[in-house]
Amino acid sequence: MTSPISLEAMAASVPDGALLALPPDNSLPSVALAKALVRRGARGLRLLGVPVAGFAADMLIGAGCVAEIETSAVSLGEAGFAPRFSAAVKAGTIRVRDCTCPAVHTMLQAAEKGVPFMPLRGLIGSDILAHRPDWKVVPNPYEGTGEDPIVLLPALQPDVAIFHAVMADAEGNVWLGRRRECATIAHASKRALVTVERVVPGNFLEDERLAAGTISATYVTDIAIAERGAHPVALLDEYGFDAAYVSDYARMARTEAGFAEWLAREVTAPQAAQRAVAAE
Amino acid sequence: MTSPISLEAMAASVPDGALLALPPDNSLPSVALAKALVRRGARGLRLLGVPVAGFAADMLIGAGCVAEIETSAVSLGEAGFAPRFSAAVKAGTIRVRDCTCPAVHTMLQAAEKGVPFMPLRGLIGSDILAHRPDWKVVPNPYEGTGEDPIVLLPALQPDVAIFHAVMADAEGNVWLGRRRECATIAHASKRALVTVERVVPGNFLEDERLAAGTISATYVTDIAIAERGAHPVALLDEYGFDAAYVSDYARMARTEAGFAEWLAREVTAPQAAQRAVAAE
Amino acid sequence: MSDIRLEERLAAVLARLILDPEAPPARHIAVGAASPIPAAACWLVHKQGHPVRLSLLHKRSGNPFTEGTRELFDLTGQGRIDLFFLGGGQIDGKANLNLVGTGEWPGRSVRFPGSFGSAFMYAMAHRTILFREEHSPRVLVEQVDNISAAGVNEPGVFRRGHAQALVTGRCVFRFHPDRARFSLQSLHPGETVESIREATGFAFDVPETVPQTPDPTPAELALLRGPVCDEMLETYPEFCARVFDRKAAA
Amino acid sequence: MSDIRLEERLAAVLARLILDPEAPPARHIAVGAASPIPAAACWLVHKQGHPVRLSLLHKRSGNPFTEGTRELFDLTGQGRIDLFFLGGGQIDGKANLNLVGTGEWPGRSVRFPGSFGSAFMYAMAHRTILFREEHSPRVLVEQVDNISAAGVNEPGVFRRGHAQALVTGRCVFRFHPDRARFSLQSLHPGETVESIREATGFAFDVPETVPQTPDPTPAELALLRGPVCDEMLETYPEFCARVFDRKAAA
Repeated sequence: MTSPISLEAMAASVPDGALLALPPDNSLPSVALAKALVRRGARGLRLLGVPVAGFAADMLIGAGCVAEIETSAVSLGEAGFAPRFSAAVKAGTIRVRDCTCPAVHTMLQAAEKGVPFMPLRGLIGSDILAHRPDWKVVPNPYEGTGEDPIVLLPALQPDVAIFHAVMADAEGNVWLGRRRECATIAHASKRALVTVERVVPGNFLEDERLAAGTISATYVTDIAIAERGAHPVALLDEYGFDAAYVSDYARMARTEAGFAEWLAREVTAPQAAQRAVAAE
Repeated sequence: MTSPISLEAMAASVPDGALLALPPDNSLPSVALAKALVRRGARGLRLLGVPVAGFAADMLIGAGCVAEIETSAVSLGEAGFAPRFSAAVKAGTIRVRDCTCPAVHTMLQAAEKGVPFMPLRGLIGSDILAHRPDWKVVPNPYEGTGEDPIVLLPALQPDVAIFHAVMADAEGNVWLGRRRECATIAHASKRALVTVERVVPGNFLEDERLAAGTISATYVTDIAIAERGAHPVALLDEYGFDAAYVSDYARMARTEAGFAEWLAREVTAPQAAQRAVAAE
Repeated sequence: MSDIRLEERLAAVLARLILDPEAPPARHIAVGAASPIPAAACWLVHKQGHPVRLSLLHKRSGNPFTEGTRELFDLTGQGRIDLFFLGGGQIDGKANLNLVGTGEWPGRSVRFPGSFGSAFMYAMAHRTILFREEHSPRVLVEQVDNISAAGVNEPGVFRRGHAQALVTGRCVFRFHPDRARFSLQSLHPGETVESIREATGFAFDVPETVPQTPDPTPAELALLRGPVCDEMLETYPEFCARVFDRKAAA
Repeated sequence: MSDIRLEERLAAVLARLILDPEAPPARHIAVGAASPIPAAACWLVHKQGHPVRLSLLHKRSGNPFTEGTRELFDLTGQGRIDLFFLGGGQIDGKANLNLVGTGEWPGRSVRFPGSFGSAFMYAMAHRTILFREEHSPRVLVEQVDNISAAGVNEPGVFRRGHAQALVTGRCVFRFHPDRARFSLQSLHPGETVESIREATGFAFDVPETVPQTPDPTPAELALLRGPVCDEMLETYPEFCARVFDRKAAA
């Protein structure tokens, strides 16, 4: 049904200024597409970390692609703070809309259901709430008048969902197993761009063993093949986390110059994409 | 972790008057446990069809186990109207809380998230809404004052989720593939009683191919082995729908006497459980 | 072509309504389990080469949903379902549907199975084609006893779509949500405006000339009896046997 | 036993707090990815034979969640998470946590990674143990610059639990939500009430006698160094190498 397109064509289809939803580093981010966005010189992107952001987001921020990020955290995990994100916050060159993990999920679930808002417990007393004029505290309508304040969150519909899956089938369905936040992201977003390790024949939805971990082609706008497309992040049982690669990034990206050098070597140099694939 | 218990012990653990959530006839109902509930003489049960009810519900109603049903429909599918349900409505011996499919899902999702309510579009203008004092119409707080009426539905937490899965593992996880309404039911309910075709060694959550279709033991209170436990309903690719069995039921259950005869033969007679298993 | 079966005619009529250029495009259609004629219409559109995604509910193999039945309603809430089919134990002149039952709530005279998702789908799908083969004053009533799903809403109520048409075994009505009334669009063979009036419990508008519902073309019939039937054999074996004289391989 | 490492002592302290009979029972504990000492405490409780379910976030194989990361928060919303661990770049005397950053919002002086789920988990888990190894006036402050998650709420705000205790590299504080204050519960070896006062930016209550934090027992140490380490090797290889001198098989 859907024929795969090239990674560079996929990056070209993401307009400047788009709101991109990205899964976290433990849940199948498409680092390959993030690198392609850097290469195409994307500008003014708004990132949504679902619910947190990691390696790909820090790289996009460092490369000047990002105007705003909405997330519950930006972190390189064991490799520490996200250096280009921290520098951008300090310099005031990025708008940060701080969120909290279940609020990201809730806003996407509201979009997934097509309702304008959903409530969430907790949050009251937090400055995160105080800095979100789009979050409203209302009395719970199921309690007596004016009692039991509860937070309402608006539906959030990203322009583009971006993630990496293990495989696509001949119908354009993609399989990624238990990482179902990617399904919610795809359902909630206007478009979903999915990179995969490989395309296989058949239809995952005809296979009871694979169907539950499949995202239907209904939600998938385009597929591109990107072998090791999550690298340096782990991909299920396919390949592990490349801690050395991320540590090297964290070290070099501490300075603007070091980041520029890293970017030239790993992303923008002519053979960078291929080298990154062979890097582990 | 969880050792399987007997089907009769499982039925005994369901108290009279409990609110039971049941999946529909296309989504792994535990007909075996419903029959065991008839045998134990359960009374005053409140059924929730998620989102519709079928063969098992009609049988429980006919056997006098049910005081109330909340559902979007009760139907035997191709075999027509549900005869004991229709008779009970006409006789006024059952309370019906009519619902609409997405409202059932929404009320369970609210319980799943631990929020007191969730909104849902549509419904306005329907007499279903008019007969649900627990559903509230409020102005959308994200529009101007008093504009855009929208329905709020309260969270609904069943006492017991009951369904049939393909298999359980050594940790008490159960696998049922894409029928994820059963996961929502289990998450939202206080207890989950699951019948399975078989128990297998290992841990489904360690297997990327099975994990997505697994319901974690966290939510599973007890497991009982019931071979062909969905019969006459189909079970994924394990066995098909027994249309002849349901047609026979539909025909006999048209009358009180015919239903009593059917019940004696198929459920309450000493060897009925075994015969039902071999019936197809 | 006296050998055209009514089911074939109705499927062809529905297919043309699906493709109506004045209606919003039908890129994704959902069809309920007990709806073989609408399903045949959708497959006919598909086999004619139109790019349409079909989500056939209750299809055992290849069920398109991985979130359980919730997913259909979520898709519709998102605006991704362009067209849905609904029927009704009663349908009235304002396109209100009664799937609950007749008499006192909740259907103390004749209880129908229930409303299913109608109260949501009717408002949230981009359009709905109403289909009920039985065309009698019992079904098509002045006012339904109980409203499962409302044909129109007050101004200010969010609603994405309405009934496009009502197709019965006797005729096609077009629905006009602006005035909440049906008008007669075409008559199946053997019917007249008068015979329709007699069989219909609600008032409706009649244009100056009412054409006859066209026969299915030979190409449509060939598709219905061949590739459409092939697709439907698994899900609707009895329908295929009755209408197309075809049986599934054992 | 001079060969007790601080990490081992802290794990044993946390394990005893988990099992505190005055606290609600800990049947299901969730532990974040960057928390090897709390994870060791949970495994210690488990290996002591207490029936506790551990959901270790970011564990690569055997990840317990099939709904993505949403499931942890849903579980907690349902009231199924009995105990959670939180830290903070700053923690103040009212148990407010700052995981966002210091200086002007959103952390223009020092930006921390972010609040993660703290603003929700802190209110919705049945109890929270605060853990921060660094005990200095920089971390334990009079008032946090930014509140990621509030230690207490106004009356009438739904909240399921609060901080039970704050464990640092120097001492254990008990938290009293009724008066929104910490009290000193025990001192790690080498610390005095005065040394704690100097290292702490917030005021706290001091009972008449403050006991020393007990050493881990030989049985606890044996479990930590053996079966607990075995369980942690995959997820926390560097921690196991450093604390237990153990490396994962290649």
